[in-house]
Amino acid sequence: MPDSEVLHAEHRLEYPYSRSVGPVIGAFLTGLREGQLFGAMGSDGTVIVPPTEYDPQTAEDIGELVEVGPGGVVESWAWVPAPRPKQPLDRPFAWALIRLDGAGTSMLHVVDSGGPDRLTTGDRVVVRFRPPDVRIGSMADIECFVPEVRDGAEVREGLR
Amino acid sequence: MSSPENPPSGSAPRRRPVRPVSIASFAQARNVRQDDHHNEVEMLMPVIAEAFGSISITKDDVDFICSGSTDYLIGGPFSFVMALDAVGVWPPRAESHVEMDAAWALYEAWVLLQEGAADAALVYGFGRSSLGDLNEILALQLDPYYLAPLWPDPVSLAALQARALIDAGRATEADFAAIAARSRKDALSNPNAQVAKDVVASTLMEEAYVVSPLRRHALPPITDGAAAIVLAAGEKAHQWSDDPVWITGFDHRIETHSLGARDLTVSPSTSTAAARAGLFEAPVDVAEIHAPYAHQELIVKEALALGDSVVINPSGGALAANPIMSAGLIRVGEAAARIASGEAHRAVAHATSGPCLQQNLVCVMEGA
Amino acid sequence: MAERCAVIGVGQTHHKAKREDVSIAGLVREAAAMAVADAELGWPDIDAVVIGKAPDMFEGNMMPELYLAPALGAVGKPMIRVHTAGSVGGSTAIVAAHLVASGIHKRVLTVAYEKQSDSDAMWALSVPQPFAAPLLAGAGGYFAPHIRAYMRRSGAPDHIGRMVAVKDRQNALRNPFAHLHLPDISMEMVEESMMLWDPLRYLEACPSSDGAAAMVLAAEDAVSGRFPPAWVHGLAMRSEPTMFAGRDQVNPRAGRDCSADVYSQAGITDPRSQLDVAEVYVPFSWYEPMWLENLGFCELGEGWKLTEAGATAFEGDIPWNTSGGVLSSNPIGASGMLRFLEVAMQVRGQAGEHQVDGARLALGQAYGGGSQFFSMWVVGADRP
Amino acid sequence: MADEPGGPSTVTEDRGPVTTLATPIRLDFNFTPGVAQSRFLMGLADGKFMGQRCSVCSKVYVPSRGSCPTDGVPTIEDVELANVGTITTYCVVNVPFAGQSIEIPYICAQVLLDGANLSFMGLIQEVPTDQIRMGMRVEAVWVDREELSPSLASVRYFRPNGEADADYETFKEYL
Repeated sequence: MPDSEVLHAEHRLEYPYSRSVGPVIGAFLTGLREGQLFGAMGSDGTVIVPPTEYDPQTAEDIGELVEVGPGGVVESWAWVPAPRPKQPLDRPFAWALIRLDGAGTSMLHVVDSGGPDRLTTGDRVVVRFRPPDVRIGSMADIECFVPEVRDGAEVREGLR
Repeated sequence: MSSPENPPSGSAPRRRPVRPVSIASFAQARNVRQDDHHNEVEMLMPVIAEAFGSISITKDDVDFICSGSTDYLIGGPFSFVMALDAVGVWPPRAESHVEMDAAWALYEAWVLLQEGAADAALVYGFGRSSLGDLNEILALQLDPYYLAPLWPDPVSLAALQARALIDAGRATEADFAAIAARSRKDALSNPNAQVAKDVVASTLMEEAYVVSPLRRHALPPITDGAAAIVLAAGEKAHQWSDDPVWITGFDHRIETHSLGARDLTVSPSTSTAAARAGLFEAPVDVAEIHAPYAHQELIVKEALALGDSVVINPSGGALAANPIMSAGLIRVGEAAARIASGEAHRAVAHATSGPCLQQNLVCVMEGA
Repeated sequence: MAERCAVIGVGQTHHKAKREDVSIAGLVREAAAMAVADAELGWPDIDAVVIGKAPDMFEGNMMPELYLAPALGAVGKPMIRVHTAGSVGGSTAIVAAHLVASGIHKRVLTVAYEKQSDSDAMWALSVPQPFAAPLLAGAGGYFAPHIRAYMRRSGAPDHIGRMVAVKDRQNALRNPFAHLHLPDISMEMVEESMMLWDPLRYLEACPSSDGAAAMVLAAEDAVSGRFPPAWVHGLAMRSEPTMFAGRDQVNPRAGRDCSADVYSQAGITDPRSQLDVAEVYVPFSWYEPMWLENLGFCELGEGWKLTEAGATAFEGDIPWNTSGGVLSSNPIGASGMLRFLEVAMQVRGQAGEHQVDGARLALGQAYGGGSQFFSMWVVGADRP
Repeated sequence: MADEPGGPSTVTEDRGPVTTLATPIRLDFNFTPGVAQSRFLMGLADGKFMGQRCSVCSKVYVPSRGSCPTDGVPTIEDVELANVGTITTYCVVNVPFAGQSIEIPYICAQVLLDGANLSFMGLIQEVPTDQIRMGMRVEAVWVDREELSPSLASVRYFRPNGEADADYETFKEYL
């Protein structure tokens, strides 16, 4: 049967999910809103960032929260030349796994380095929060991470 | 060749199947970028008909049915319910469904046949990845609090894994291109493949990055497709084939979710599943690896301890066609087909789910 | 060939319209941790995890087993995600039981849940698809015409549905985990509640709940736990198409075939006299008399008479849904597993205030889709 | 908030801990109902009900989704069906819900078109809700010719056509 005899239509699936987050995720998100980064102690003392509710390997309850960052090390990264509309930045950026100072695991977020030639695994980066008045307690409260040292000068982005 | 004397870490006690189960038949749709002509039922019907017809049986000859699919490809709930109309489950049948790649549906059916709760099973998987934006859809597989709200696309996550592999000195971008070139070339002899071409790696290396360090060739195509396998135990296996392809080991394992809590350059869950499935007890001739991204083939190959003499992905693998929800099942079918044709005596198939090889399945098969 | 399989641990959440205190992982963990503790085990003792829930769109989390693996102690283990519509809680337990019965694993954790307050369940079920008929009836509107067909066929009087609505809510008062606790429930209260889908009133329909259920299943040589095991005497699943010519939606053949299979395995020839208690998926009051007939507890057309005579009441000869049932708690994906779990609690003697004295053999049933997917098991205090 | 002072810890007061997270999800799809349903829908655009007959069991499905649900084979023979049918069962909708476009209360019925072997749900109008009956004979009322489209919206509703009720025995197997 020729294609013209089959109908097509646009279909939009849209829900405004509102999630209760529980105490652990809630504490981390509250920290983001206040411009702080927290991790949690896992079974073997590893600090997990962002804090999962249960140890990622042993499933045991996680321990107390500890503050980490605001700087960290890029463990891996992937350069995005053409960001997608829903992604954190509208200019080319890097997704990165960042091990924050004091953390034993790395966290996924984006790095705004200006170009793929200005980022290398092992680079130090520092968090850049959105302005306090627009932070609501979500991962998007972090605008991005930026290289800690650029053009020889320390960039003080870790301010809350 | 695998190295039974030196299995990878994570090996667990082997469990031998108690009841022989065979891959009695395998069929798949021609994999295409977009089938905008048929609904799921219309896509599945000829595939199921071929799976039955090739061994001259009907739906009345199977006593269990299991499928794998996801509602998110079509954008509506209960897509598997309508798909059941492609089988004709009347009179009523014992039937189940996993919201996973149909390789796991095959596992569920195999469990029932092992137990003796069923003697023959139809397993199928289907999905049209072309309907929506797969890069957004698959982001919904991620932690809904910390990850999904950032909408990381699967290509970017795979690129993080590829970079880690390069940084560890275990691969180069040229290795990815070589794998893609081999896949495209092998796919020329696979009539169901979507991406097939006689091309050399150096040409592929001229492509631009989609997300560095991954170029276009290191990514899977977007594929609409479906596949079906008939499993048979005991007498039926012999009735339906002169030389049954037996499943000699079957296992699957999952890893933790947080990418930052995993070593992305290794696949311990694959190794554990392989050990449990008895892979390391003897060499294999062929491996069908479900590696949607070129670099993942290297990680899985190492986890399966495959030597250089093992033929990997003679079908072209997931780089040649990646129909979500049946690509894993197709690996089992393709590996079984190599045994049935006499090209291989012992083969291994692998399927994966989740970001960066989070969950992995291993099925070992042998000829008579 | 099959190995014996038993329930050695059970757990469930406090079901509520909105569990605002927990994440999705927190919700499933609450039930799973209780089940593992009830079995007197730790996470490392579990060999595999089987999880089930209804559509992923309820929570907007695709293939949630990936995210939930660490919360359920599944890392390094096999994990399977089942989805068979409303029957999924039962089907999930059945898949887990097969993992034990086949001899593949010794101890399997099975979990089912729904956190539908993250979205709006009724809304998520009625995503308008292009070219589809305009939304006419809503969720209950699918079932109300079949209820009317049952009333026409059986000649059942109007008050039967109200009796079930009252009975199950009274039972729920004995169950601390139930979502609805309505101490003043009465026939008048049901009759005065809003008519939603005539003939179905508001209090004759199930609530929408957040909740989770979990069980640990074990092989005979791995039995442990605070209570004696509930042995699986039979289990079965049956499916039939959603719509076909001559389909009987009041008394679906898939349900009849499924019960015949499970009874045959369990050696049951007269379910009403042999079974001590049953937990049956009754989301709308009238489904009790309909399923009484479908499950062979009586002759066709007689189901409503059992209800009317009080046979299914707490003090009756064959109590149905002493937990309060789906009419009192409905975390969709978990609702089927709760039926399976509640009968295990009964034969283990751990059901507390809703314990039926001397319960030794019990039926759990779940159904889903357009009354087309069925899953059932029979569990007993005695080793089969 | 322009005059909010900068620096650390400026917004700790007046806001309790974060307990919920809004994560809106919007996805767009290109949907196709497939070959068989397209034929049914294009029939609606033409003001008629097009069904399909199974070559194995001879049952007529409307709408067909491409297969016979009991035989699992493609339905390929088109059958034009009558504009009239029988109400097999029904309910009266008294509850408002999202997406609803009709004023409550109204009747929702399973309509078995003459010549078809499967009923489908339709809106019934031009009859008071307390006078609806199982077995009532009804006819489709279509939108104006120029408003016909490949959608069930082309059928405004069904209404009693004045014929005597169908005998229960004639439709009881479709309940």
